[in-house]
Amino acid sequence: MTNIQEVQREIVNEFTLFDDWMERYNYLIELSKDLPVIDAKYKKNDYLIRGCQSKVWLNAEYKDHKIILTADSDAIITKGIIALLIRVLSNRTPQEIINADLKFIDEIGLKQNLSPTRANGLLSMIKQIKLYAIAYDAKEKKN
Amino acid sequence: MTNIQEVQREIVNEFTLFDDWMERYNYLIELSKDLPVIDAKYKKNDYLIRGCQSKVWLNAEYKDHKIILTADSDAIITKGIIALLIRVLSNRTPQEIINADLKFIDEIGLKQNLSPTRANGLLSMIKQIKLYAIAYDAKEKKN
Amino acid sequence: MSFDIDKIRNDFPVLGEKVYNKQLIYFDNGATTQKPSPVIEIINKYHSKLNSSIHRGVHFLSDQATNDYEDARKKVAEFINAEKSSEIIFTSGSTGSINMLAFSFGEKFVSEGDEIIITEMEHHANIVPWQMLCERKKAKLKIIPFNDEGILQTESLSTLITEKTKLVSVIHISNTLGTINPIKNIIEIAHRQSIPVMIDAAQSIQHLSVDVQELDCDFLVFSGHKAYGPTGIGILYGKEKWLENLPPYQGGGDMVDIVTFENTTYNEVPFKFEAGTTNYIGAIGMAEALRYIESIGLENIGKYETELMHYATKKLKETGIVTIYGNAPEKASILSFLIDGVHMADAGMMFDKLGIAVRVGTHCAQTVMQHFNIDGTVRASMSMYNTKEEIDYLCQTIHQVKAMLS
Amino acid sequence: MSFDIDKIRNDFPVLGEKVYNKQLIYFDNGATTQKPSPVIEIINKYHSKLNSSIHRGVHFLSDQATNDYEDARKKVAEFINAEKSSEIIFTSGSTGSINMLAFSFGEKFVSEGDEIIITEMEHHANIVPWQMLCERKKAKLKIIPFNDEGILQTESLSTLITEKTKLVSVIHISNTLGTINPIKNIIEIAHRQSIPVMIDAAQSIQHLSVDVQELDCDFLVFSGHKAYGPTGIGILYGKEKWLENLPPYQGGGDMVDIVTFENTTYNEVPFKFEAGTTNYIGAIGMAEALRYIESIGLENIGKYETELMHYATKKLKETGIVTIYGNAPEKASILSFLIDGVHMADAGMMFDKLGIAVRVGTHCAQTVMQHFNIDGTVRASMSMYNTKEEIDYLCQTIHQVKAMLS
Ligand SMILES: Cc1ncc(COP(=O)(O)O)c(C=O)c1O
Ligand SMILES: Cc1ncc(COP(=O)(O)O)c(C=O)c1O
Repeated sequence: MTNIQEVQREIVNEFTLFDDWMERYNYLIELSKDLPVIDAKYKKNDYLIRGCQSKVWLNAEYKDHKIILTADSDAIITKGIIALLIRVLSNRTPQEIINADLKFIDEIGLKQNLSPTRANGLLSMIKQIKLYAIAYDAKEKKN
Repeated sequence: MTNIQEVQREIVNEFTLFDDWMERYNYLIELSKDLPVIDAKYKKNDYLIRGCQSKVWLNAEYKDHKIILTADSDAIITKGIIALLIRVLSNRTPQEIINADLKFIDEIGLKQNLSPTRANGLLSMIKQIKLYAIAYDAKEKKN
Repeated sequence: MSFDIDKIRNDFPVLGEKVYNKQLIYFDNGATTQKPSPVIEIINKYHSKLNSSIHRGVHFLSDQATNDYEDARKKVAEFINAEKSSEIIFTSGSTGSINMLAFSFGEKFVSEGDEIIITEMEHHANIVPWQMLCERKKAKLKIIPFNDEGILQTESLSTLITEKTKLVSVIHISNTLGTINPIKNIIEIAHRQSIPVMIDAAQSIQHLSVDVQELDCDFLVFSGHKAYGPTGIGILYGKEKWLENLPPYQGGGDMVDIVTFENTTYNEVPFKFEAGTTNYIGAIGMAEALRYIESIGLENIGKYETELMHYATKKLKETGIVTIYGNAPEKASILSFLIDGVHMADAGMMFDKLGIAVRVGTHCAQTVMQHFNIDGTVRASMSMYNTKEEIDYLCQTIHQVKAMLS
Repeated sequence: MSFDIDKIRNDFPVLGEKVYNKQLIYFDNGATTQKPSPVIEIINKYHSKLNSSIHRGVHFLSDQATNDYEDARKKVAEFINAEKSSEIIFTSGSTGSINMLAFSFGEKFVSEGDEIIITEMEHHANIVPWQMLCERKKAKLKIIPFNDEGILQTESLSTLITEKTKLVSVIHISNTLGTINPIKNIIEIAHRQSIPVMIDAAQSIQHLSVDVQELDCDFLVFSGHKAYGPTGIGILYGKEKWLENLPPYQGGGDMVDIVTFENTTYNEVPFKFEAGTTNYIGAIGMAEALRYIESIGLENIGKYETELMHYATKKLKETGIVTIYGNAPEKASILSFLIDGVHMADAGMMFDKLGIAVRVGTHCAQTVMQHFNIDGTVRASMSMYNTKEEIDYLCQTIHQVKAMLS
């Protein structure tokens, strides 16, 4: 499996194909459709990452020393971005996630979506994923 | 006796002789020395017009339908300006004072001293003189 | 006077900017308006030639700044037809004004069991300060509801008022629904029971003529930055008889008379309420903005903005895929809507990239959203410098957004 | 780094102005400082190209303004070496900051019989808010005295502190006496009894390096406009552990999480303390001013200003007709004095007409005047752009004033 760096490079390459924002969004919309549906039981407030404008539900499971992420959002473009995040971060070890530098977000022009303005939960989502990773990492070391 | 307008014109004429501010101040300092000394019994807090930077004491008496003003200040230039005010406003009827438009202050460049910045009591002093005039006028009409 | 839209647009340099290579369309005027050149220039001039602290100085610059600051106060008084300029208090903004009033009025007049009445369509700025006061004083907040059209149910006010009611505080124009509330009527009803009324004019001062004496409101607040002026400055108007009786809000320089450790006495109104170095450059900039409004004519502005609103409403409806929230007959140029089946956040992101600045979310009016049981809306709020062409482009874009997102 | 006074003076356009046909000499920096070109320009740029309300927008301009605003917060944090930028709250000024703290801290931690300790040399901004709090809560204000040299009697602090003491609030540099107080020592003494300390850094932030972590102060305040930045903006720094525990001060937009009429929850720190549309342009301008200070170097500035102070002190003494108030060995470039036998108001008026802007009066520190039993002083407060030549001219003028007035 390709590592986090490589996947990010892949994504950046994919996005260089697009000439304008509408194409990029179209692609994100496509990606949103492929996002594996999160188990209904996780679409509850406990799993909700609060954001002002769109809701994001996130679940993390730990299997074979790897973190498996599933998520959903009520907004489609947000969901597309989530799909990218999951492609990069899911099925990784806690250490990989902790150390991940998510440059691709900036490089494909989505940095804005992580600014404090965009209260759409993405920034909180990344924070939450990193927190999961730290927690599983600590657990691992204890065992 | 010359009326309020005429006295103001006189003062303005006197001030046109001066080339610079130091000369004007010198003249005000001279005037301050001529200000008839206010009776010591009026140099008390009751007669004090509060200002931030200099103190002004003011007394008004009513004689022969005219208001006689006496005043003092602990600051010399302020005292000089007071001398001008008294020259214009003392020994006038309440009505004259009420209607007085003290243009000379602006015309000789002392308007600043009446701005809310100059918390030296001059603005309050004029207000107080007008209040005296209104009060004596009302009393007059009642009698 | 004719309304020369090209000239007006030219007065606002930011309108010439591009974003993402698209001509900027600024429809976020409810949040903050852009600044015309005279306002930009006077601030510039102040910073470059005149800056000096006010009131306490005895030097030229300080005199000048003080005079200009006090002239600004007079300009504001004139603009809302206050009886005296001392009834105008400069604050940090509408929020600062309402908090000042809630504290000062609350300290003096509100105790356990008392009631404050607001409406269901308030901006948070006119909810939370009263909630905080009510919590501190164990008082109660009561609500005038609105109906699904966005019309305030004014008739309920007389039944809400009890002998415990201490103040009624009402938004003049809803920043979310656009509704222009019948404040004159509300003030009359409250005054019949001798209850004072505060008007939140943050969205109305730049749109229609507000005459505090004719309205007979007791307090009125608005912000500089929503009326083409700078940020960090706002107004609390209060009738003299109230201001004389309210305790100060903040303590500090300029608001005092004599300070000793044993006892401090306060300066007169309005200075009693202006502690510390005020934002005098903001105040001067704000007055310049009001002058700019006058130079165009508030009546012309209101007429033009209403025309834009009607046009936009018609056009939005014609798309056939938009739901508008707030359909009161008396409405300002604020349009809240959702594209059917499209999440507001998605719509907002697309509008942005197409050069259109709209606001998306609850617009600091969560109780309005709760009324309609929605998470938020897209809001296009239009100003004197917006055009029908811009509205046309917005409507085109709505179709594009819809096509992509569903 | 060399200190290029000509270049610095060139950066401040106002310094080239004339008043009454005389070259302006600006010695009123304790009241407010002048603005360098980068500050003027960024404000101009914001008004002309970028202006947009922050935090809630989803469009380009709003993103940009939000980022710049949050960067400004980071810059301020860096400047005072705060651990986290969330410990920086933007307020309307020092006065706003102290009032915020007095209210929020007071609501939570002060009750009947409790004590707050300040000093005899505070600015009114650090007296009146505590007096108002004490009155509301029936608490008590206690005073650390200073001696006739203007030196704080720090040794009295340990005896003033009791188990009822809730907070110590101290001016770092006296705006009247110029005294630099030993705040590190004060903080240590208070902390030994676990009492938090607030530092009023309004006069120090632009003069010497302030490191909140090294000082270990709990709160610190200062104003933008006294540190070469715009009016209407200031800072309240608070340690995270405190800010997390204090209730909000003002209610409104942005400071909330969920608003319902039944219950409102608040946003996280620092937003909890920033209600409404903040003065984001002010904040951005302030950060630019701090950057300007850094570009000159705070150490260079401090050294130069201290040199000016020593020079001015020597020269004033040499006139033989001046009494200086405030003769502490640790002193900033603030000089309060009286010309023997000359009323300060007369002196102020003459200085003004000779082009010199000084302040005359109590400098919002009436308790200092009460200490010396005087009505006020003439204050010349010097900044990095002042020169020895200006001081020479001031001293010449003093002789002239004396000659005319006595
Ligand atoms: C109706 C209304 N009231 C109050 C406010 C608060 O104004 P500010 O954020 O300028 O304090 C706003 C603006 O958001 C508003 O629209
Ligand atoms: C020491 C000190 N504290 C507080 C203040 C108040 O600052 P501001 O007026 O900017 O709120 C000042 C300025 O006058 C000051 O010198």
